[in-house]
Amino acid sequence: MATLAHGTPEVIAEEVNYLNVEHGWKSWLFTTDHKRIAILYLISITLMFIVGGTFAVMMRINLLSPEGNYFSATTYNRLFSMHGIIMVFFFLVPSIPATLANFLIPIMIGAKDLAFPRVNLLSWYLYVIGAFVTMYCVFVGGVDTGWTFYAPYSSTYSNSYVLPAVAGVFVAGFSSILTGLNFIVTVHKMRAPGMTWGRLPLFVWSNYATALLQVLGTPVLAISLTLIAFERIAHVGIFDPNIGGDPILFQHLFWFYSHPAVYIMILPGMGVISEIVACFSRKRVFGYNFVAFSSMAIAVLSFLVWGHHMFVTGESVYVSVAFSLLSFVVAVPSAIKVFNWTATMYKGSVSFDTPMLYAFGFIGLFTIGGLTGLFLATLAIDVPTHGTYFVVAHFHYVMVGGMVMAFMGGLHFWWPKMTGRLYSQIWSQLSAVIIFIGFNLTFFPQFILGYMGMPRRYHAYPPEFQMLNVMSSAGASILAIGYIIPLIYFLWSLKYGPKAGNNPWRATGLEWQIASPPTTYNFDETPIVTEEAYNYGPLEEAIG
Amino acid sequence: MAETVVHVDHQDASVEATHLRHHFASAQQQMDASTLGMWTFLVTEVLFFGGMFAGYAVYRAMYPAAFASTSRFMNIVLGGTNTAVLICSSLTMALAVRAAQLSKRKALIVLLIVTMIFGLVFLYIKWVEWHAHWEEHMVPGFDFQYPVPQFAHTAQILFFLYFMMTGMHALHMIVGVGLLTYLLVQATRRVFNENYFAPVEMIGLYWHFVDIVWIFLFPLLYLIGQQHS
Amino acid sequence: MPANQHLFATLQLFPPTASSIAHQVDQLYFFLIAVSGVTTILIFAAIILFAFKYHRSRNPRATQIEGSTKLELTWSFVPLLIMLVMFWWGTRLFFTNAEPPRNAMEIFVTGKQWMWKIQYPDGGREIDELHVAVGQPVKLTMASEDVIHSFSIPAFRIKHDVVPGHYDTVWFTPTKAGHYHLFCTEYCGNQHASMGGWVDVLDRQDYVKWQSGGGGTTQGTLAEQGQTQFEQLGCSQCHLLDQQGRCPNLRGLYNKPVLLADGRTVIADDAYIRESILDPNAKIVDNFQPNIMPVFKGQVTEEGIVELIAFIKSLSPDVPASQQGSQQNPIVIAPRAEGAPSTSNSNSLNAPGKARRQ
Amino acid sequence: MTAHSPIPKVKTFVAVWATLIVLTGATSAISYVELGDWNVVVALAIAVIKASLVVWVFMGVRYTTTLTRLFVVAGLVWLSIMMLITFSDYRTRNWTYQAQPWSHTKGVGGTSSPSR
Repeated sequence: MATLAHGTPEVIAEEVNYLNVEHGWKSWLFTTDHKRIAILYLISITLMFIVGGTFAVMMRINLLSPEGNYFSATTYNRLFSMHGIIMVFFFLVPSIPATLANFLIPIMIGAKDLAFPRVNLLSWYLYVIGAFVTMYCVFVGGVDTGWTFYAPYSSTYSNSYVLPAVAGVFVAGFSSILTGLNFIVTVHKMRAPGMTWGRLPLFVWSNYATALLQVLGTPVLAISLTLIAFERIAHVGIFDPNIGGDPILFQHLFWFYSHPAVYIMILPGMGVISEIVACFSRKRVFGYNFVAFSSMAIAVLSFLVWGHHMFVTGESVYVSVAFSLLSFVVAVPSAIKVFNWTATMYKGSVSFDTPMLYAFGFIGLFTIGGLTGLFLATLAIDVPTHGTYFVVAHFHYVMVGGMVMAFMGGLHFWWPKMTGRLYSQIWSQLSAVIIFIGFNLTFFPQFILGYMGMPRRYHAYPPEFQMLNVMSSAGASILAIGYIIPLIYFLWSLKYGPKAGNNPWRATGLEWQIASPPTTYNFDETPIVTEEAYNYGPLEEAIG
Repeated sequence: MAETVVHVDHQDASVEATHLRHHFASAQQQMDASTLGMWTFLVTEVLFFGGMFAGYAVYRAMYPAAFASTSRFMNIVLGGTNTAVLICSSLTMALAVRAAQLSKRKALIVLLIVTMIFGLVFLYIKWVEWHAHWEEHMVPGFDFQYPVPQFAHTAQILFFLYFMMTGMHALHMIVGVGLLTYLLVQATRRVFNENYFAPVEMIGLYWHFVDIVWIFLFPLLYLIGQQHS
Repeated sequence: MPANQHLFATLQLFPPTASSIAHQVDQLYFFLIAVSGVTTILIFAAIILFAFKYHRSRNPRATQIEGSTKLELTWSFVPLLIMLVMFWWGTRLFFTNAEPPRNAMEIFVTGKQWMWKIQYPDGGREIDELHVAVGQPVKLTMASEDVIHSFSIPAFRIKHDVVPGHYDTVWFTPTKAGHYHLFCTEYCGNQHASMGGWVDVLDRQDYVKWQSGGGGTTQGTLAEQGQTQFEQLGCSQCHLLDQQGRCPNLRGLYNKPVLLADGRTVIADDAYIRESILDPNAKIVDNFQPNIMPVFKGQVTEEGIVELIAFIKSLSPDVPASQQGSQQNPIVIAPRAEGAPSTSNSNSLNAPGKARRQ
Repeated sequence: MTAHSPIPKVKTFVAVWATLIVLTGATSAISYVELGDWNVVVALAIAVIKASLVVWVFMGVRYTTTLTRLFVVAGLVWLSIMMLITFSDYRTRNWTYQAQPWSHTKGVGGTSSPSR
């Protein structure tokens, strides 16, 4: 047992917690503890993020010159496809749900574990199998269809390894379904006495909405990928126009999942931001009910807008009009959230701790990402911008500027709870600023490139686009540094970080009332909840 | 209508008998959680099959005549028999759950075996049908030949949908038979009683769901278009 | 020359504006930028203001505020109203821009990994190079021989996917002579990035010059080429000369309703004719038998089909000349209000006729 | 299902089973009768009735909580969202053309789908 104690004087020996209760690889690989599974997931998705990020850097290097001399077209096409597949299915989709939410949801609602702990472990194993199949795909040569797998290119024409890629995503999809299923049941059935729906932390609300999307959407992805696989293996013709198949049908099925999937990737991040903004403004979230219900509104509406990916495919124009209108409507709940977070800071007592810096970054970048989404929802503007770097910039503002920012913010916020250690404030604040600057330099020029018409997925481009591409590549290198720094100080903190104590941020919420790191069963006895979430008023008064 | 109501007093039910897992507060909570979990899983299954049904609907609207043509190559007698077999298996499954709830172990074992036999009969008949299609070169991707020339191309898509849908359904049946085997083993070990029958009930829900899928597949694949023959 | 100097010299921030719709699209684009810009600035300003004004050093004790339904409703419905303006404007423009003018010249485009094949009504062909005249509305009828491509001319603000298995159309009226990019914007395989080329918009005189200097063709007009194909493939035996009634006569067929054997009525448009060539049994005309006409799938290329359609079109005399593309009508200047051509700045033109000719 | 849930009588199950068998026979028989478009409607209507009986009695939804019922309904609603919206695209793709018979090709940004 460790004997050094940095914490409060009464702590003499390190207490038993979920990390040190058992040792050895078996105690990890066969664990059913949601916190240990969250850590397993955290390690896995970080590795996948590094792989996907490396591919992104290689792409940006190639795009330094208009001729794209550094990599061949074949290599480049596989780079962007594998970047997309890995980042979407193996990082963004599981990022917050499978790590932070897996760790926190049972604690936040006062439960000892998720409803189905073994299913939770199975979900991680499926993720790992999917990841291995995908990495196998990378090593044998990769896939070049883009993450969208559009037929008939993927089903008939591509000479790359489509089957392993499809298989990897298919398996990972079931991992996502199981996570979602577990969360839905947990939130419904495992809440502690007194933890009513109106008292749930907004992080739980947004992950509940996410879980609904995972459960309702992902099966359709599974079936559309299965169809691609059959078409490719046996040439059955379902998407083959030569015998009467319709490639557009694949797009319908694919986007029925993949548009809601965009919200799978952003909703949990919104939940994280609600927690952080409340804590570092020392205030209850402004308009709790509206923020909670806007998550549910997004969950429902996001299933009604998928056709906005198909405005120029020859989709019925009448359907396009309906999809355009609904796409504007789905922007309203997102806007409500942004306004409420901003209003939460009003008359608050704001501090610039690292998680809050990420939250600022999130709100700003998500605002830009969301507003540029309106451009793409506008029929007449989607025509010139569709399939260009405008789209690339838009979704990176939402996915990286939004979700990755939120993930980093959440990780910094709950790292002391998960590991019991504090990390360097200076370095973490610095890296947050570097990431913000690097991100904007990388992706803002891409909006301009997009309206100028530079198509996405081009390994070479006309020379007049070079200046903006060089700026973007320069930004990417800054962004990469911004992501490497946290990796270092987080690992450093595991060994050398000061003990965090139970509640380093003086935050509300059940997770801050238990030990850091928590014990295996989280609570010695089931807590009884008597107050609303974010009840910062009494806490502040007590401190004076 | 008077129903037999069994009041389970879970205060008295020992943890041993209800197989209560550590993270649940009560057997009731555990039961509720597994029920909701199962229904959530079935919702994903609905959408999984729904993707195929959507493809079916689109192509059927595109090529109605070709569809009518292909349904003439379906064996309506075998399909109808299979429908009846599955309905019978659903009945025995429902009765098996009832037996488990009433702690009637022998009845449970018998009913589970009967349900399994119905399931296997279904799979056998399905196999006979597939084999006939195989002999007639009607398996897309494997030397597909269609005797009606004007539908030579489109029929391939429709037959693919047929094999995909019935194949996925059969896969679910095979999984179902495997789950029933598990239940059978557990039942012989006297695991189930009036306080603990959740696995029987959950697998029962799954079995009924698979039956429902077939209830839709039968008219869509076999019956529509028959009137023209 | 230092590399960075060169880079800054080439820096462009906005695409050329060279079609009748480009200005309208740009206006909407600027409107959206203005709205988004103001919103972004307001939110950033609020965050910065609150972050510093209510910083813990200045405001150690937060004031607890529950929320305000009035405010929530305001910031739900005001943005919604603004967005409805965007929706209405965007949709209206989309619809106005969707219908090609009736006097549009029809050019056929076939996408193929990794090139765009262009066929002019006068029989001329080019690859990855499209020559059009200032002020002349052009309708492109596009087909793909393999995967999904997307035909995009940023300077015209147009784009449409080219999906295999059917015809897709897009139209434009060039307003400014120049040399503009043509891209494929739907990922289509290995050389996707090189599946592009140039659109040369020529002044009227230059266009006529270009047409005579190689624009003319040894093979005759598109319709004439189609006629040659028609005879080579043996279509004329039944479809023009036959009196036994085994096949429908194609004279006067184009764009007329056709009653099918299954009771439906379809219009004999490009898509119908294409399908009937490739898969004759798909739609059997009433009173005719299936399985008489051979299946031409794999026998005729998309370009060949385009020629055949042009020929069948020429058998219907009431179809406007601009759609028939006979050489006697090389150009029809469309006096569209916003498409007023500026013919003075032809100095920027590249030499016409440098297109690769097949 | 709650631990207090009533256990249905065997008679109920058998009655439902008999109804299902009869309906299977009925739908098979009706399929040989020429009803035009109504063949599809009748076949699907009978299938819906059969499925509802299985869900309501065999799967015990009549004794479950509102929450479970909500999930059942949600699954069906989402299924119909997918089917209806996808289908509406295919049904309306060629409207523009038919609306403008004077137009020489398909109209508004339209493509002609393989269907018609």
